[in-house]
Amino acid sequence: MTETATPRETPTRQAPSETGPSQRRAALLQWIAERGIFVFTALLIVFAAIFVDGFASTVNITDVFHRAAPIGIVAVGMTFVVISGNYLDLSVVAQVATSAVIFIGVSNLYGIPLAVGLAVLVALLYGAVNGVAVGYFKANAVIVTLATTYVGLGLLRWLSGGSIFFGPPDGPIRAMGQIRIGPLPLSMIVLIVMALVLAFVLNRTTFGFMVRCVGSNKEATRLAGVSTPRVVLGAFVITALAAMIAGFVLAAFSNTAVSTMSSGFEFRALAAIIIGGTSVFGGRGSILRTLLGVVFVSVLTNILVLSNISFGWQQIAIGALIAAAVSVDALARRAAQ
Amino acid sequence: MRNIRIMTGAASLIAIGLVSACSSSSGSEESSSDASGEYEVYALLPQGTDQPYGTTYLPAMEEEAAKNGINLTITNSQYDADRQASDCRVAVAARPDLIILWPAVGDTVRPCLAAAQAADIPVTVTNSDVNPGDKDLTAGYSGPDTYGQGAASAEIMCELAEGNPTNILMVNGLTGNSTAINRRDGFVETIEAECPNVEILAEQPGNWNKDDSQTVTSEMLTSVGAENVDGIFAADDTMVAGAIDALRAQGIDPQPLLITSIGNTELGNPLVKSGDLDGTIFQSSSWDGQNAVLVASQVLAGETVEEDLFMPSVKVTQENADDPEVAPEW
Amino acid sequence: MNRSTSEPAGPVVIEAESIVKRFGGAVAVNDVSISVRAGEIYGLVGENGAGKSTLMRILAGILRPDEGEVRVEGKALHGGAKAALEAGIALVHQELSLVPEMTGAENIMLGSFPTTAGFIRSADMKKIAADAIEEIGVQIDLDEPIVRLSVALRQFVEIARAVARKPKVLILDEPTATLTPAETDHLLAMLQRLAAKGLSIVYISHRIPEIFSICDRVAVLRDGNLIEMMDIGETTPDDLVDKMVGRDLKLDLQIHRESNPGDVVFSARGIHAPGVDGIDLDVRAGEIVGLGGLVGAGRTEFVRAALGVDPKTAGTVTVTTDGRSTKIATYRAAVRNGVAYIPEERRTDGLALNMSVADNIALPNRARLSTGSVLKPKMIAEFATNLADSVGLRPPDIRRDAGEYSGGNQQKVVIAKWLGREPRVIVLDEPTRGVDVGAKTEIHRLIRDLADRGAAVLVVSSDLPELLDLSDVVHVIRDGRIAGTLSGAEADEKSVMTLAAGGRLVEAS
Amino acid sequence: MTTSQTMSLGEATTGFSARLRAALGRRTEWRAIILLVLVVVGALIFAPTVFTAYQVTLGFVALIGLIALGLTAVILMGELDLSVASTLAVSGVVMAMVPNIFLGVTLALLTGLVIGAVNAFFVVKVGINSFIATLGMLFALRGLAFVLSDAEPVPLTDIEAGISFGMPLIGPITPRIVLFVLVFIALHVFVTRVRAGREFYAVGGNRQAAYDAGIPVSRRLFTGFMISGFVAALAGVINTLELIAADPTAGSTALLASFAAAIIGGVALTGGRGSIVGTLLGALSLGILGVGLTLAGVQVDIQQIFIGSVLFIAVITDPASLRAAAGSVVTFLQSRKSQTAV
Repeated sequence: MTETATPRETPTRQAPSETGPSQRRAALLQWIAERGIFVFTALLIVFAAIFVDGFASTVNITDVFHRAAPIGIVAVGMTFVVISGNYLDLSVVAQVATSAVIFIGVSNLYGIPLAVGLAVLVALLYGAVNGVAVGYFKANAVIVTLATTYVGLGLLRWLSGGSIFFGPPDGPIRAMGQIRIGPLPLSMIVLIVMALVLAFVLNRTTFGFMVRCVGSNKEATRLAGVSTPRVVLGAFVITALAAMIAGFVLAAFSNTAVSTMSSGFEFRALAAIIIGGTSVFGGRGSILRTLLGVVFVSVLTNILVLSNISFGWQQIAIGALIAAAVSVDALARRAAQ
Repeated sequence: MRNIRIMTGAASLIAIGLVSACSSSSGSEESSSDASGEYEVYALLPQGTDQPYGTTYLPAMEEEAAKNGINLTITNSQYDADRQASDCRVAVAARPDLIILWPAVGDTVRPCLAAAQAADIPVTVTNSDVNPGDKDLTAGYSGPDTYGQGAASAEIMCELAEGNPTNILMVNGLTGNSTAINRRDGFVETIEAECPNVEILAEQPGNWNKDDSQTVTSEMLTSVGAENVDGIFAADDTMVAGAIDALRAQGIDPQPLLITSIGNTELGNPLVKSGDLDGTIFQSSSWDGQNAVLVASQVLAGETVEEDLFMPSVKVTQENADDPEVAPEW
Repeated sequence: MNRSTSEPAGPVVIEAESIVKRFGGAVAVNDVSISVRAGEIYGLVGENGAGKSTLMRILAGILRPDEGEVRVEGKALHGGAKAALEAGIALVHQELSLVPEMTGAENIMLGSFPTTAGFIRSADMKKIAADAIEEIGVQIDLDEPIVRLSVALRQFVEIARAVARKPKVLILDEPTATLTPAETDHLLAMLQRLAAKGLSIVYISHRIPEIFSICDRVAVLRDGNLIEMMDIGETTPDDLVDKMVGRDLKLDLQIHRESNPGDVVFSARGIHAPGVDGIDLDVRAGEIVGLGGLVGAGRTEFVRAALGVDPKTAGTVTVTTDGRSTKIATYRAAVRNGVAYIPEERRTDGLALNMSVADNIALPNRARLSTGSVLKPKMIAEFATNLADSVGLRPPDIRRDAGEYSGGNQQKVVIAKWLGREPRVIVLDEPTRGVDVGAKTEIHRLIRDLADRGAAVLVVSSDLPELLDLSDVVHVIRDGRIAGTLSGAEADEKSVMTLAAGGRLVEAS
Repeated sequence: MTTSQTMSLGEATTGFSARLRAALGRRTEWRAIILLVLVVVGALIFAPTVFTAYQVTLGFVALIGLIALGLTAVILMGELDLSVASTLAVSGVVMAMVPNIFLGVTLALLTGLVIGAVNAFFVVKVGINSFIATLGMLFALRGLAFVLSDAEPVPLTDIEAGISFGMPLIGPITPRIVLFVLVFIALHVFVTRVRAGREFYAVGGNRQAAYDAGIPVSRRLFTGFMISGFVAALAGVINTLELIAADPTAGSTALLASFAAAIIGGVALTGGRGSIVGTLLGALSLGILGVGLTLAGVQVDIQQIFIGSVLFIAVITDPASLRAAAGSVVTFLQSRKSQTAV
């Protein structure tokens, strides 16, 4: 096994001597894969501003923010799970709904502090169960979080009775939902703060650093003396806490909460993450990319709604977009080889 | 050796779970049989405690069943037609005295009705009716006329429009959902027939959610130009509340706009009183649940029942919003 | 024991003419020509990296030669692995290429299931597989999934797969690496039987006794060149070893380091693990201990088990620093107590290839590069730059991804990341494999520096000159045990090779 | 021993219990069997109607099991297909839109094959992870179903054909059950007896070895995805016939239940491990559990809690998972030891 079956000294760096058409194409693809989302988002916004009536209005920008905020908060949190190399957390659907229902339902009865405390507890529980099963039991994240989704939604509906909960029309939660600073609703501010905080955690703390390392090369990280299961656990806890905050924001925005309100969040958040260019194989990606992915999808959906395009076509567009985004990524990677 | 230990461990875990849940389920059976049920009835519903309407529908249904000595077994297909067809087969196999059906997807229930008829099990329909062609296979219907509700809401809209050219936005329910389809059809067809002066400028699904509705309404306002909009129809009160919030958020006073919806829920009723919502159609979930069982028990007792027992589609406007008979239920 | 060399030589079955193969700038095989006759067992020996495997992969059509051609029964071979297979060349890989959940019979017949209209004729399949197994004379339950068979049995399944294809030429690349002596004897006897039936066999091995026990002719490869090809009767084990290792002695000219070892820092006692059968070993401060032996002897397994990277079944490891002894039970405890481990598989285990050099260096040093778990980027950059300089990374750009660097520079990064922790014990597994000469010299310098600064160093290497050059003491591992210990002065290539190969023949001579 | 050398290379398989363990260990379905036994016993005690009305139970098993069978072909190769539920909806709509029932069925099944080929194209030719490629298809196909159907159920033109399709053929056996059994037999034979199918295990178990042995890996992947697409489309056709209308929202509960059936049946998501029989057993246990709970009047919420818990236990009791967790525990205990022993 010692005898090198692989080339002995393979310089992975290509000599930049010739730039044939295939290399130029590879370079272009590479460039698009690296910076594509920035360019596409910018182009889409410019396009919309010019050709779509009403897009550039303050009111509409606020609507885009409303679309972006809850899904974005979930997505920036879930980015940790994706970067750690564990695909996604399906159970955010259950987590967001549970948090929203607790936020309104429990605060109606016992006040906001208790509601928030309970929501935090539930979020930690979700993070712990998912994280222990995926990290320590090395179970597949898709199946684990599928199972916790079933259990979580079942429990929520069983315990809450599936009722629609609304806060008093002049209550503090409604007031929260209506705060805005300039054109920015509170939900958007929460998203921005979350993104800043989580970007800081991912880029500047040892924990975030380890999450990136685990996603990039789990074995090398383990051999550097890191407890990789603990890192995975941490990634799921962060995702759960973000989903909890998304639940608060969603509840505050409409002053209502119901167990069905977050349906589809898991795949929509994942779609935003992927379109942003974060690799589903882990390691590569950033919070900023996720944020841009969310903005891109929200702007696109907004344009389609503004153009009165039906829901079916909206779904087709998002599906096609995912395919396009990952195809570019895959082709660039292949061309680089 | 370890394998076997693991297997026994896992087995006992599952066993504990199974036993505890079975005992809880058998517990519920006992409690219902405590009501000394004379009749076994299956209620095939597409929703239960996973939806707000079902949450208030179910208690009324169960209460009425207890009063009439009916032992109810309730299923919830979550609006999945295949799942309901399967529930139906389970019900037919259990040979109950009657089946109460709330179709998940109206077009798909004929085989279920046929199977029940073949097994001599009468079927009564609740909440949303079967297709006219399938009526002969059912013993009776009670519930709101979902199409009629859309139509009634359209009538309010027509009255309010007074023949003036009126441009409105429409917020629909969850895409593909049968109630959403029926209410939309009822509204659109009535408008076309009675007041073509009302024009629907744009429509988007609000998914029965307040927040989704608020966002799409706001976007539609931008799309067609808020100044061109004279009114809004939303397929239920939750969504209309979102639409009104969207208007307010854009600094538009909802009062002069013509806004109608369906429901008269606890969310919608205050809006009617305040005048933001010009009219809604009262839908009583408890009436619905209660009458589902009442019709069933009449059929079981061999009494003749009306073919259709429609929940009165009471139009609720500012004048009658305080009337006790339209007190909101959910 | 030797096969008679006077046997009538059959016609040439396979020949390779003037084969040249380059990887990047490096020449792996340089103008090599060999030819193998029917019924002949053709031995191919050489040190690690001599180009044996590359040559075999060219013969089997997996690699295309840059120059020269391969001919089977006079016809030039074109069209890759499949064509080679059809021409009757079967290669038994070093790496096991079996499907774990498929049965023995299916693995033997993989890719060539006998079918009628797409349906597998399972009786036929089992028959052919059973025949192949019969042919190589082992008993295997062909209905068992491979995953449930021992490593040795899997090796035999692999050979049976090649035999079942009824090849004209059978190429075996180190088939005995994972076998016990008894199993090895069995395999050799089996190969002789096959050859007697007219099959041509190309046999690659490090183990000199095996070569002498079965081969008719033997070729020696060194640094990609064919040094000599001779009838087995014309040579002796001594001669063969000389030819294998006989290189220009420039590298060896480096003077031995003056070492004055201190106290024992790293002490392993009674280590047992899969492939490791009770190894005791001490490393003192300032001392470089080398582990020699053949591939599969259990060196890597020992190191990984001792450090807690892989589970061990028995044994204790103690690390003593500053007069304080700590029993090391887990890998993380080892790292905490000043142990650094540089694994064999640099690309998969050593580095996060799509992260920057700075990040890779920061990973094990994150605690000192952060305050209250907030990283300090400036400090990281400074720290990484210093380390990159000290290991001589070229180009010294710490922001580049580790994957963009060449093998030698990647290895420098791996060493740099541990240097930052100022390790008391450093374990290196094949530290210069796949590394160019310049980088190799630098890495050797780094290892010596570490020892000079008082670290206890344990080096696993299959590169004999390197092992001898670096080590103060060499332990030779064979079959999971220490077969012999040589001091730096008495160790030479031959003595290590002799202990490692462990053949009776050599021991007798 | 046939040869002169005595080579005791084999595992020690002496003694009854050891041999039994070896035979048991060979199987991948034991968790499904345990669950099935428990479920059957539970149902016998609490809801015996499950067995008296066995045709209903079988029908339900066929409902959740059919797609799972097709999915197993893909999972065996270490890939995933999230698009099955949407495929079911689209093919149903396609079928109902065509007035001629035979043409409709043909077109619907063709749709499934095409979708499978498109999935395989993205995975094989473009090189996208199948999880993501089929996630895109999950969205796009659902959208397509809405667009084609105008977001409303599409009634079948030939209603009588549909009604008669839903009626029992022989005894209580409906065409759905017959088709389910046929698909089961076909796929079981395919992956155990047919060369191409058997090679799925090689593609999933050791893809490099499969390449080296000359197995056409890309073609196998195409075959697998097309099987999955075809079976999902078949499920769509059956549903549409039985329900006499195609619902564009159909299949909402199918995806997750199918996955659960395969996983509980011991099919490993990493590929190369599992069996069609396992998936059948998984579907049987989930089916009996579902029907039993429904007959016992347990609400859907609690049924979901149940199924989720079963799935959770199934995934963390995978031998590899238990080993990993045990390893963590051992490491934890030992790390305490290494700190104390100074």
